Amino acid sequence: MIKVRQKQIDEDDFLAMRKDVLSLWPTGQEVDLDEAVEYQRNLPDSKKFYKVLQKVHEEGRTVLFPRSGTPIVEDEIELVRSLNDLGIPLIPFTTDSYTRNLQLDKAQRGLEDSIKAGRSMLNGYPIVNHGVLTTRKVVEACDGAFSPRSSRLANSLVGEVAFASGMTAMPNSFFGWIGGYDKKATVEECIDTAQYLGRLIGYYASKGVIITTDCHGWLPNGVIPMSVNIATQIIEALISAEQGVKSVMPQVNLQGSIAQDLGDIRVTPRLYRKYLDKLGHSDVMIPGIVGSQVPLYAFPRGMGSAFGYIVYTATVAALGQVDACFVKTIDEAIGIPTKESHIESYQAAKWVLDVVRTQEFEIDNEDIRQEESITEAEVTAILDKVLELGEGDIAVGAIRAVEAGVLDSPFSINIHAKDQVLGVRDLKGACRYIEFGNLPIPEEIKQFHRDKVAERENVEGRKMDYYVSIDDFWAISKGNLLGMPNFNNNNGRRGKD
Amino acid sequence: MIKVRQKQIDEDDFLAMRKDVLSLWPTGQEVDLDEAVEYQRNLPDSKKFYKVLQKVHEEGRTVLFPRSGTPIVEDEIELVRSLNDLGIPLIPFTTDSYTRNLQLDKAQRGLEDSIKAGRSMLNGYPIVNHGVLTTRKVVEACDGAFSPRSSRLANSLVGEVAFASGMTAMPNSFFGWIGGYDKKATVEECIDTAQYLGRLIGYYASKGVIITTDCHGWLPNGVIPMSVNIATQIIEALISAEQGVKSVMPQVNLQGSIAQDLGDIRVTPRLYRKYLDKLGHSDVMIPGIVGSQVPLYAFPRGMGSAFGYIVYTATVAALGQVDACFVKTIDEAIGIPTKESHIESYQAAKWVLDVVRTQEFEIDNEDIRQEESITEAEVTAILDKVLELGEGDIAVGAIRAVEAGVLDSPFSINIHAKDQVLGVRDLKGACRYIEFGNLPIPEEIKQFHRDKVAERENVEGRKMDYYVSIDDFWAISKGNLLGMPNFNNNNGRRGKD
Amino acid sequence: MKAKPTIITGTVGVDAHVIGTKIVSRALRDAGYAVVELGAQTPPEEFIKVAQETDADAMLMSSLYGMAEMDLQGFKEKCIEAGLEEVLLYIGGILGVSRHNFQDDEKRFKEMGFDRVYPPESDIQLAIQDLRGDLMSKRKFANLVMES
Amino acid sequence: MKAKPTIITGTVGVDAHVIGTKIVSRALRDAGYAVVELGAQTPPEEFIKVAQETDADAMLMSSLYGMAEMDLQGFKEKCIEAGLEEVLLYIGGILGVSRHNFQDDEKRFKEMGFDRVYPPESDIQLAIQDLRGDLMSKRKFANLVMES
Ligand code: B12
Ligand code: B12
Repeated sequence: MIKVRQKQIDEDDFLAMRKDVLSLWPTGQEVDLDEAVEYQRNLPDSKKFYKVLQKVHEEGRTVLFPRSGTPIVEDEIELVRSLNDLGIPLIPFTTDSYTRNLQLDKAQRGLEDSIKAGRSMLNGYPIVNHGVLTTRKVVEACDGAFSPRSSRLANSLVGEVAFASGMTAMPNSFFGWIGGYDKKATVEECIDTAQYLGRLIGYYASKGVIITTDCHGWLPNGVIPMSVNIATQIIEALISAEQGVKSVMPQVNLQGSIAQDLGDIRVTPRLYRKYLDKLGHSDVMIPGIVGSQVPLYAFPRGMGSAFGYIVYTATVAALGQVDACFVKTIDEAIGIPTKESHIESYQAAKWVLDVVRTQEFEIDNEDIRQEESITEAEVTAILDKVLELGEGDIAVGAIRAVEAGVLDSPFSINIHAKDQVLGVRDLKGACRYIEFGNLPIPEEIKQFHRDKVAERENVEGRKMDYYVSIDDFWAISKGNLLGMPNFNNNNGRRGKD
Repeated sequence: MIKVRQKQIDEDDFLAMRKDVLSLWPTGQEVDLDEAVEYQRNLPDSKKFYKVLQKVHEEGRTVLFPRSGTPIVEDEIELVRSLNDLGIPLIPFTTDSYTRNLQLDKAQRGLEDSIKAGRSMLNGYPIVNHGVLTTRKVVEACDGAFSPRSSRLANSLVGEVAFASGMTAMPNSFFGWIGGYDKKATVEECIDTAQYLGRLIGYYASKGVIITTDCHGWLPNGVIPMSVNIATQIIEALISAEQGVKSVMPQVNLQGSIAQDLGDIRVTPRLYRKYLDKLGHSDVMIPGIVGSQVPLYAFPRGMGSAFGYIVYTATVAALGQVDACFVKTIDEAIGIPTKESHIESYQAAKWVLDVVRTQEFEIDNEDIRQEESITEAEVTAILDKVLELGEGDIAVGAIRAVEAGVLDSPFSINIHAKDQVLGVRDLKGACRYIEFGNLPIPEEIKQFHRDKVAERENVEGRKMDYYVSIDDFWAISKGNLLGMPNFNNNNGRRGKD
Repeated sequence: MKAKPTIITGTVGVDAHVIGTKIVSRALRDAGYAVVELGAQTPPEEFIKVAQETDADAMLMSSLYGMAEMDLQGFKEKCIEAGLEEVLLYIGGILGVSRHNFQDDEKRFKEMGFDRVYPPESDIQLAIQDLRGDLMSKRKFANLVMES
Repeated sequence: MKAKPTIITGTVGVDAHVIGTKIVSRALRDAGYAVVELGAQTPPEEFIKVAQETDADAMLMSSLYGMAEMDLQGFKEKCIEAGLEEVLLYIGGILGVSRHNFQDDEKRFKEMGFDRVYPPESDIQLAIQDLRGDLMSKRKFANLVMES
């Protein structure tokens, strides 16, 4: 029996829930909501995420919005300053994996060990362990707007501490957890958690403090079109909006196909607007969009190729005139990047973002328009089906849709995902489905996918199956979009033995 | 009194001239023309420059055509092999500056010192000192087609040694010498020299061996439109064709403005064809074109920014679907690149070339078409004027045109250049003239330049003058297309003192 | 003697990187092994418990997030305590944080009792060959003719 | 005493990189100096000859192509022989081949007798300030109020 509903949490209930959340770790007591609202109110515009995005948008620029975090507070301050010095106005705040899984005692140990060893033993900043007072020092250390990253288990507590510390954005992306961060949670539990953060942001909003939510959607772990990802982003935006969130930032995952990426950049904010308006959230703003090097392809290991991939992605982002751009670093395939790698990587990306945006170059062609209309048709079909399944309630619909495989994506971590869909690239490098699972994609569009896949089958003389899907998954790291059967790792294809 | 004419050198005269050329250094005696023709005939297709270009063109790829050379032969072999191993089929062959200036005894000393010291004391490979037998070892060491670089004084001898060694392409770019390599030579002397190399290639052609000439045109030392560069490339092609050259490769200098670069990529081979046909050289083929990161802007010093510039240029080249692409290395602003820098740089460029070309992405818009038609109008006006000045003889016309400033380009090394033209970028980053000198550019097109320049004057509230031109010249190295008045080196602008 | 060797797979600790272990699991199945696929974020204790329950022959653990060393402190000892000293322990993925040498990782994990340690992006077919050899030399599968 | 100091500019040896020396020359002229601009590819001997002819006060030499050291072997000594020991010698550009330290270049060229050595991409206005100071301290121009 589904209990969750698309409905704002009652204020008293919410305040009661907060007590539980804040009692999870001693630093919870540092959070005083009224004082936090006051603190947020006094922040300069350069620390308000939506204001920064709006300004960047007006100026016609694309700024970097990287990822990074390190446990020791002095190091973190140095890191955010060095990012800010590079001209980066949107400052990421990656928390470590123990924190994200609410294993705060392990995070504590990792933090202490890190301090003792003088080097990081955690893969991010343990924000809860550091608490509000310490974290404010980081926020105040540079002139940028902060957005912390977490996952489901710690989402509520991380949000509480982060906003009280002066951070002004945070993902509230429950499909992200299903795709990549949470193995066992049910969709309902995920929505529950997201509603809490939405309600918290809504509370701030009711006091005039606008905090932005970035929606990541179902993390796309493989070579597939972004339709499910975009549809699930919009569901996340709707769930957040209902709780009072007033500012959402769409994310467009750049996959390497220029036509498909630019098509997605065009269609994503339009569809956000459409469904937000349709479901009564016309007052929710979209201050800007972020292009992300996120489809989770393995990254090239060689430095040159890694730079190639980073700069290329930034170029496409700039051609698409997105407001912010997330790229990885040249160390992505190796390990947590060094400070130098961060700087060199972002300098490369920044170089091209600035050079391309200056040109106000308009880019359009038949392929882009085609991808745009295909994505639009797919996302619309999926969302309409979800609403239908929920009988108008998007929360209920989302739960039923995952159950039914109406929302589905491959290689997800979550055990409730059907995992019946799969994709490969077509001859020009666009991502197409080879297995549709139960996705409610219109028949003529399925046929389009099949035709494109058949074209490649003809040219390469091999069946486009699971193994090709994995070949394609590795392709970018090997220097192309189309996978070859003989990449070094063989992709688990049955050998001769 | 101009003596040179657009007329093929008589075979006997030519053979007599050869004696003088070959007697300049003992290794000249290693060149036996008949044996060399035979050697060339037996080369595999992969060593024939035009065949490689044609193949690449058919396959729809863009390959790298770098620059590099090092004095010690074992090092050079290692270098060309490592380039070839990266999948580079067009192998450059940079000669050192002493060789280019025919100071062969200094080159000899530099070579011997290098061998003694075990590291290079020369900035290239002294091909004449090494001679045919040694250089054949380099050519045979890998599976690529070679093109040596020289400048005027050594051009004839370098050509003789290079072709006899199995190289199958060479620039014959006398305006390149005027722009960047030869201080005092008259245009007539330059044409004389180019006619020799053309005649030598023509001799090979008469025996069925096709050697390609790449035309660089007047080296563009600054922020200016490429019209004069393209016009002078075509003049070089015509001079070479008259001597019997059967294969020419246009070079499009990529300046960083996508619209302008793509416009130039479209228009350049078309104008080559037009003038080759018009002047009776329909049998000269254009096997492919090369996009070059050549406008001689100072390069970014930081590694990240340097990668940004390299990958960006390669991206534009691939979007323009050129056949070959020359990019610099991340060490460009620092010094002769290390082998590692070569490899990383080309790996980055190759990554993006392959990824972009796979997509067969068609790119077009109003801006590209506008740049295309402007370049076309300018080049046509210039070439028609040159022909008019020469009363139909392009060689005579070229000489008179430089004298009259009808052909002109800033910051040239040659003392015969007028140096009365200057340019800046417009608001979108395209290069425009601020001083037209005596260029025969049609009035309505001059007005277009003036309007674009005025737009930027209005926005920036400063006059677009010499100092801005220099600011713009440095801009790319500082991370944008438009120069700022406060770049660290101040550009010689008068300070407060 | 069992018909097929039983292999346990999964990522250890709270590591979320499930793609690799899914591919590894499918490759093992394709090669004829019985695979117990625990998926991502599997605590070390769960590996041990399931190994006992299924009488497993090997564990092919993955870890990419850089904290495997912390997660697997004393793991081999616990396996021995649980009577699993004969179970082969393989691990692969990215075993350290930041730029580092695989050789160091290998040494460390071998000292911790792992039989084989694989560098990032290893060819899983080669690992399956290793596995076959190791199982045969343990003579648990005297004549291991797998399907592949 | 001359009205204006006379400065000789140019790139040395067979160095073709003329852009920088053109900019340097214009900046000197803008700052009120008399400039004898020799342009690119100027042999060391020509610098000396012209300095004698024009009674020059300084030479601002450029070299980018990495072979300045070879080109300028014994240059200061030849200057002295030619009676030019008082002429200031400045050099700028890229003074070594491949990745290297500017500090090493500076040391080497100072040992070779250069008064000032400038790293790549130096601000020419700062160099002009140095020049003014050096000329004044040589007391050749007791009261050097330049136009700038
Ligand atoms: C995809 C990805 C993610 C996805 C995972 C999605 C999913 N459903 O799995 C998401 C976004 C969720 C994610 C999250 C995080 N990630 Co992550 N991620 C990656 C990425 C880009 C690719 C990993 C991958 O899937 N590779 C492809 C698969 C097929 O390869 P594989 O796992 O290596 O497996 C193959 C072989 O190694 C081998 N193999 C694997 N295991 C075994 C075992 C044995 C016994 C054998 C024989 C062989 C073998 O066979 C496999 C098939 O060929 C890597 C960077 C990279 N390599 O490019 C970072 C990376 C692994 N992530 C990293 C980090 C830090 C994180 C986060 C902590 C922070 C963050 N960015 O949010 C969180 C951690 C969450 C958590 N609790 O673990 C770091 C780890 C750093 C380190 N070790 O120093 C990396 C290296 C990126 C980086 N440089 O920062 N990540
Ligand atoms: C443009 C250029 C060319 C053009 C020159 C055109 C022309 N008309 O001048 C051309 C194509 C002809 C050319 C040729 C060659 N080049 Co070149 N070239 C460059 C490039 C890209 C820019 C140089 C430049 O103009 N900079 C801008 C000007 C304005 O700056 P600047 O000269 O440094 O001058 C400023 C300051 O330094 C200062 N300054 C300069 N001199 C002085 C002197 C004093 C006393 C003071 C106070 C200040 C001062 O003020 C100036 C104004 O701000 C550089 C790489 C780079 N830096 O990006 C390579 C570079 C200099 N070239 C190089 C080489 C090797 C060559 C060639 C040998 C090989 C080749 N590629 O063909 C030939 C050499 C020909 C020859 N005989 O010299 C190397 C030198 C390597 C080294 N030192 O280790 C470089 C570094 C590229 C590289 N990494 O390989 N080149």
